Amino acid sequence: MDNKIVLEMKGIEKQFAGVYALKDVQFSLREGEVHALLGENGAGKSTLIKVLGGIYRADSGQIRINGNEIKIDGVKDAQEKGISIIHQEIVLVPHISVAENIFLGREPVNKIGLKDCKKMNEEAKKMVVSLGLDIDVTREVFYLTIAQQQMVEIIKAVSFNSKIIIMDEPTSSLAEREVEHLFEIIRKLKKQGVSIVYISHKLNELVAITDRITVMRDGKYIDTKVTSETTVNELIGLMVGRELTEYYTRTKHSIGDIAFEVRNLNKKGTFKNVSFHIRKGEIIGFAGLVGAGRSEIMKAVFGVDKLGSGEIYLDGKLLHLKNVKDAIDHGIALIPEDRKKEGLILKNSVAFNITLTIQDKYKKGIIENKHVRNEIINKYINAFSIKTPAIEQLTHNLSGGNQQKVVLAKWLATDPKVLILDEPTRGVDVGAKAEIYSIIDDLAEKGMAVIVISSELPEIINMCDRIYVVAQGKISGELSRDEFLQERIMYYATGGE
Amino acid sequence: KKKDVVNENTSTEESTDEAVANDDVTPAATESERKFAYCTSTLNNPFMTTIGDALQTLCDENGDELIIYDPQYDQAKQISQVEDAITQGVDGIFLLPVDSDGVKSVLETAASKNIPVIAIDNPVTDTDLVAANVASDNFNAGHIIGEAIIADFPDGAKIAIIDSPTMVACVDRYEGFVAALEEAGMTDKFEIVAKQDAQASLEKAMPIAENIIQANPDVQAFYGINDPTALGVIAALKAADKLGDIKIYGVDGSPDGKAALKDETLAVTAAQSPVGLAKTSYENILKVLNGETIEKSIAVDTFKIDASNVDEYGVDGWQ
Amino acid sequence: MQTKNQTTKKETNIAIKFFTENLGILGAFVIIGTIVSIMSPVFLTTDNVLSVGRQISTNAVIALGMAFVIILGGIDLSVGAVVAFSGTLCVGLINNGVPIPAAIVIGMLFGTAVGFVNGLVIAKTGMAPFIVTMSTMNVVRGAAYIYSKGLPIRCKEDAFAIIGTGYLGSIPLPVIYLAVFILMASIILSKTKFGTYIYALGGNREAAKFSGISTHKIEISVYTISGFLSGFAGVVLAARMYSGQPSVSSGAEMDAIASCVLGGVSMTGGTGKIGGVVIGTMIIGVISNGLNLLNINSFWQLIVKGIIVLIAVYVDIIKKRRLLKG
Amino acid sequence: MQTKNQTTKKETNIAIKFFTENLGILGAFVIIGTIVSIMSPVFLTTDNVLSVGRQISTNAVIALGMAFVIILGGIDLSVGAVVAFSGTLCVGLINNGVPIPAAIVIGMLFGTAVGFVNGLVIAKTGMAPFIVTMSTMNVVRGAAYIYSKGLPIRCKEDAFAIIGTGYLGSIPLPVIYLAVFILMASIILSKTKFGTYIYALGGNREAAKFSGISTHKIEISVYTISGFLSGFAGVVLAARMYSGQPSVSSGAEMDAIASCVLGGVSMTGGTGKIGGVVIGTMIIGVISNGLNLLNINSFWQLIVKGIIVLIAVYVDIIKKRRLLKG
Ligand SMILES: Nc1ncnc2c1ncn2[C@@H]1O[C@H](COP(=O)(O)OP(=O)(O)OP(=O)(O)O)[C@@H](O)[C@H]1O
Ligand SMILES: Nc1ncnc2c1ncn2[C@@H]1O[C@H](COP(=O)(O)OP(=O)(O)OP(=O)(O)O)[C@@H](O)[C@H]1O
Ligand SMILES: [Mg+2]
Ligand SMILES: [Mg+2]
Repeated sequence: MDNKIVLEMKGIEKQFAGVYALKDVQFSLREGEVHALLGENGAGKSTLIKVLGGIYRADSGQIRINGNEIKIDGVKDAQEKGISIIHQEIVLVPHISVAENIFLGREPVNKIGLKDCKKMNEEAKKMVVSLGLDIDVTREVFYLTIAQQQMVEIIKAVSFNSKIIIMDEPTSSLAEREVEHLFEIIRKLKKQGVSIVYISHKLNELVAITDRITVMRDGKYIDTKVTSETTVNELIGLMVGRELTEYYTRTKHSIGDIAFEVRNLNKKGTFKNVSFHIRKGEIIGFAGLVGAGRSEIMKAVFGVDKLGSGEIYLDGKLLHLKNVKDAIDHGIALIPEDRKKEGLILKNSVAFNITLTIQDKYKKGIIENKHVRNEIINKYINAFSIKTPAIEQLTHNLSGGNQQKVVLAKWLATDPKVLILDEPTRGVDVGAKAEIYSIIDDLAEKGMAVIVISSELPEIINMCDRIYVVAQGKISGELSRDEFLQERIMYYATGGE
Repeated sequence: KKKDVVNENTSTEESTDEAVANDDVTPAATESERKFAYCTSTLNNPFMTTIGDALQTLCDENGDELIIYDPQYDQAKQISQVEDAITQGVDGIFLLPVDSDGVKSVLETAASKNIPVIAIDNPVTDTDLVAANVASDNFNAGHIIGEAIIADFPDGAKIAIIDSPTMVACVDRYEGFVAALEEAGMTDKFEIVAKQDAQASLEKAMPIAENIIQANPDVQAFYGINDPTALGVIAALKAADKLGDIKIYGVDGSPDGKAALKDETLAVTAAQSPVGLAKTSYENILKVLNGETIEKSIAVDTFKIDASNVDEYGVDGWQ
Repeated sequence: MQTKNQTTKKETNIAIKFFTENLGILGAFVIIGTIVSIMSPVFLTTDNVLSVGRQISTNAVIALGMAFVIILGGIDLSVGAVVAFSGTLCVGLINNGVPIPAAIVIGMLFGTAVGFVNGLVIAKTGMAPFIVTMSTMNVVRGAAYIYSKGLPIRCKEDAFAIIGTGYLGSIPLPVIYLAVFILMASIILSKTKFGTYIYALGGNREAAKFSGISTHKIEISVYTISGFLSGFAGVVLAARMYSGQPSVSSGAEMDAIASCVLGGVSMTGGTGKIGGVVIGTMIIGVISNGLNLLNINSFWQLIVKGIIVLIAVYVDIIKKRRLLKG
Repeated sequence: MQTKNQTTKKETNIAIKFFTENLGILGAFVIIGTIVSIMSPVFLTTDNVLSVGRQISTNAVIALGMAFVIILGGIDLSVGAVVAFSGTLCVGLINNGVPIPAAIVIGMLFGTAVGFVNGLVIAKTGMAPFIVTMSTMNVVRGAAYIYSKGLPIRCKEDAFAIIGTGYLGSIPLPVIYLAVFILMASIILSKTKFGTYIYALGGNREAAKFSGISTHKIEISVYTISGFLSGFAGVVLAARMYSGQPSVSSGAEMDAIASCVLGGVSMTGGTGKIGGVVIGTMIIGVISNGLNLLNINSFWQLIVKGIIVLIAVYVDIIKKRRLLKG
């Protein structure tokens, strides 16, 4: 099955402010192949595909398409050469319709030169339907959920009929069902001879869909493996540079009194009669389909959104939380699901973001204890191995996964009693994931109550003591550790009683 | 030679040159070069610009240097500019204050450095700090219009006034007008149907006039507080095709105003003489520099121009 | 039969869309109009309505250009200065014997050129539009003063005035121009690729770039349009004033921006519709007209205007929020 | 010994940081200063330097407040109107027999109150700061005219003038105030929680909310600060003018914004330093002063100023880009 090589990259180098993001990288792609790029956060995957997509210009190196050496001169040029990209971060225009986003830059026009909206809507609709999705193509993108927006990105990339499609973590905000959907699309594309570069930190996905896997580390090419001839452990070894023995860390430890309890929480149109509790040292999971309302519940608990009605108890005492600050002062922390929108101030540095919630710890009036500040920052940079050239680097310039780690650091730094994590490992590499799990376990050991919302069932199943399943704004089931079974969770998640 | 070029450039200001040419008190041009500053209030107004041009011509003829500063009607900016002029070491300052009171601090600075200041057009309150106040008789200008309107409408009329209550000279013109009506005992006969502020600008006067004739279709006369205002009224009435029925009055005697007198769209303008103001100020500052004493308060007359005598003054420049 | 029915339906749809999109601001407009017409009986006479139309025409034309610029995510502070210079230039040329049509074209071209330069500098250097257009505002205003020696230039040719003061039937010409521009602007924004790219650039510059849109071209075009419209407004205004006034329209940029914001254009770019902008301009025009008709002191006018604008925008926000929820 | 060394080192660090942060704009400033001082020998005399200091003090104080607002992601167009009203009010009160210190405090409090209202309305309604402060600008300006019946109010008490015209040693008092405010502003922005929160809010409002920052409080405080500083500037300016001028400082908002942008404050919020803003104000002040000293015609001044500002910002952008690369 050695199809001809459609794309070949050799000796690619790229520097940012004198730091190598890519150094002597090679990569090749065959016709009809799904070829994964794998590597730790900040390994240079996104940078490599941005070079391919005409967003960055490589400092040196060769790119061949169908054997001919070419230069990629800008985004349009890349498109014309048959390359289209789904970026790691969603890049859509908020206030124009789905159809207009899909056709942005190549709108069909009618006889008198005006945009042919009718044709555009019809074709967009056709695409949506043919991919088995349900999205109103005339709706402004602004009003779609993240998952829907991600699907729009996928439709858009596919619609170019490119010979090469690059997908940079397309599944990081998709639920399992939608992932399955994406895989169907990929298989169809493969049959049509389309080649796909696939980036993901979810190794099970790579095993399921890819033909070959190229591993990168620290901006360098490491090795390329045929998927069917390698193992997950080998891949992790190549990626991290060492064996990863423990993936999920769960130590047995004692569980204490009820630390946090929520009773009869209501918010019109979003969730209803939500009650749950968590004990000291316990890790509980919230499972459910995308849009089930888990994030909404936690945002209400945390005071970001207004509560309809309901009671919140901390250590048995009724809380009257006025706002987020109140929640933080009581020792509650919420790590939000959307790092770009809700988590980070991208214009500011790593240090700024990590210390934003803990100003009181090192500042008294205008007196600042720089020593304490830097200690905290360095502690978390080391704990999560955040890859950044300096603590004053802008978070905007960090790789996606490292941005996520900064968000984690920012909230752990508040030393919470109750820690709520909403999709904490989105976009985080396996090595770092393992570190995060071990940190969570450690915190629970010390008596912290941890709530994990995750759409990755293995994560919840392996880490949690108890699971609540949410469906359509209601808690539809509660499972204890010996009842954990993927099927059972899905049963509740789809609303079965 | 250079002088000729300047004169050509300012050919629209012919009467300026004439006024200066007729002048026989001009000191010898050989005198050592003096430096003066004209600190005006704004150059958006042709009146102020004409004073500047006239001063420029006078200085050129005498081999003096003139610096012109425009603070765009901002008192704070004017203070800065006068300070800068003083820093430069000018020999005298022609000051058209944005506000009569607001310039006190720089007048003090100038006095402490013995730099004579002549206030033009808008008299300063602190007369002891300036060499002289040289100003048009604005009250009289308003009075002239009052008399003219009484003559045109002996039985009274509905009139609209477009004024500029934030400018002292304009307030005087309004008060002179009212005084004329009062003196003639005609206050009751003239109904002021509208009184609006157009900040002495043509552009702003135009829509205001349009709106006034909508609200008061029976208005018989407009009093524009200066010629640009009156010209704005004319433009509005022309567009509404009501020009024939309504009489319009202005103050200034600007070239455009006089042109409007000639084609009889403007009834009367109470003329002031920026050239006269400039000439008087210039003569007096030279006297001060020569150590002579001068009057503290010098009024330059205002007078009536209408279709009958407009040709005496010509429409190409100011008087 | 069927086709006719369809067209009617389509038209109704557009009308409904227009209403729902501009619900709040339209409500505010109707309330203001009602209050003024109760207090002043002349307000709703044909004469006055046409006169208001003529009064707002300059500002509205400028506001259309400003809407393009703000939707793009920029701002254009040079519009007032361009109005002044292009009008002054046009009259100056006419007085120097240039044929009227040529002078008009040159006046407008000048505005267009300023817009082009704005766009070019902003696109190529990446400088903030605020600072670039503030600079050109100063430069162009200074140039207008220098060209006219600081004095207004009275137009010697009466024929020129027609383009500002003439009528087509009973409708003032400036109102006709305005109608044409409104139509063109809304078609461009909602029906052409170019329009979509403007929203794209204002909404998410990166997305626009990644879609292969040449952001520079769009940016330059949009500022050029704004310059052209200001130039046009300047020439027509000069004709209305029978003269070129170098000091005219200072501060016009603020009114134009206010019209846009009132009309629902977000200052951060990416959203806004021409319909809203037109209503925004009308509100500001009607407030001025109404307060004049009611003979309200100009000092109080400032206060009333400030408060009404505030309330109008607030009403709009509230309505939109409700709409989003309901 | 060691501690002393350390302090020196620390100071050097701060100086170096200041230099590298403001490299471009500082370069522009030095170039402009050098050119002017070569062309005009009086430029660098102590007298002139102090006089420039006094001239820019009003604008600089306003610009400090504006910097806070812009870093927050907002804008404050009402500053010029507040300057006018608070000064007029203060003088009016003094003339009505209110003791001078009380009148001064009331004048400043008035500005503070306007700022508070701006902040309150913006925070609670979510309306665009541009439109809110444009409205208060109109309202406050109108109120100033009404209070003073449109005309300037001359101060009857000569003692009042001291706060604007007095000296401490040989340094004009307004320069002293300015120095104090600069110090306070930069400490607040760079050293306090409050300052950090302003950057956070300007950078990403949503993320700031998620971080437990009470966005409303910060917003209201920042606009209040801007109002207070404008009120202060207004009172001092009135003292310099021996009178309250209701029409003063119209357009001051533009100068303040220009100073901020020149000084590297991004109009989209979240970035900027006080040091830059101060240099920005100084550049604008020195340009005006320099052009006046060089006898450049005011029409040409507009052009030259426009172009210099453009070049200064451009130089800054280029230098920053280089710095990022090298
Ligand atoms: N614009 C930029 N400026 C400076 N550094 C950058 C920039 N973009 C990327 N980098 C750096 O380049 C390196 C590679 O980043 P890249 O985004 O390619 O990583 P990645 O492999 O995609 O990681 P992730 O899995 O977290 O998405 C990182 O160290 C990152 O900090
Ligand atoms: N940006 C948005 N605009 C409109 N509706 C939204 C948006 N985000 C979420 N919703 C809606 O709010 C509801 C709850 O969404 P929420 O994000 O809380 O779900 P979730 O269970 O947390 O799912 P996820 O797995 O994505 O975190 C859903 O009905 C969803 O469609
Ligand atoms: Mg990446
Ligand atoms: Mg969620």
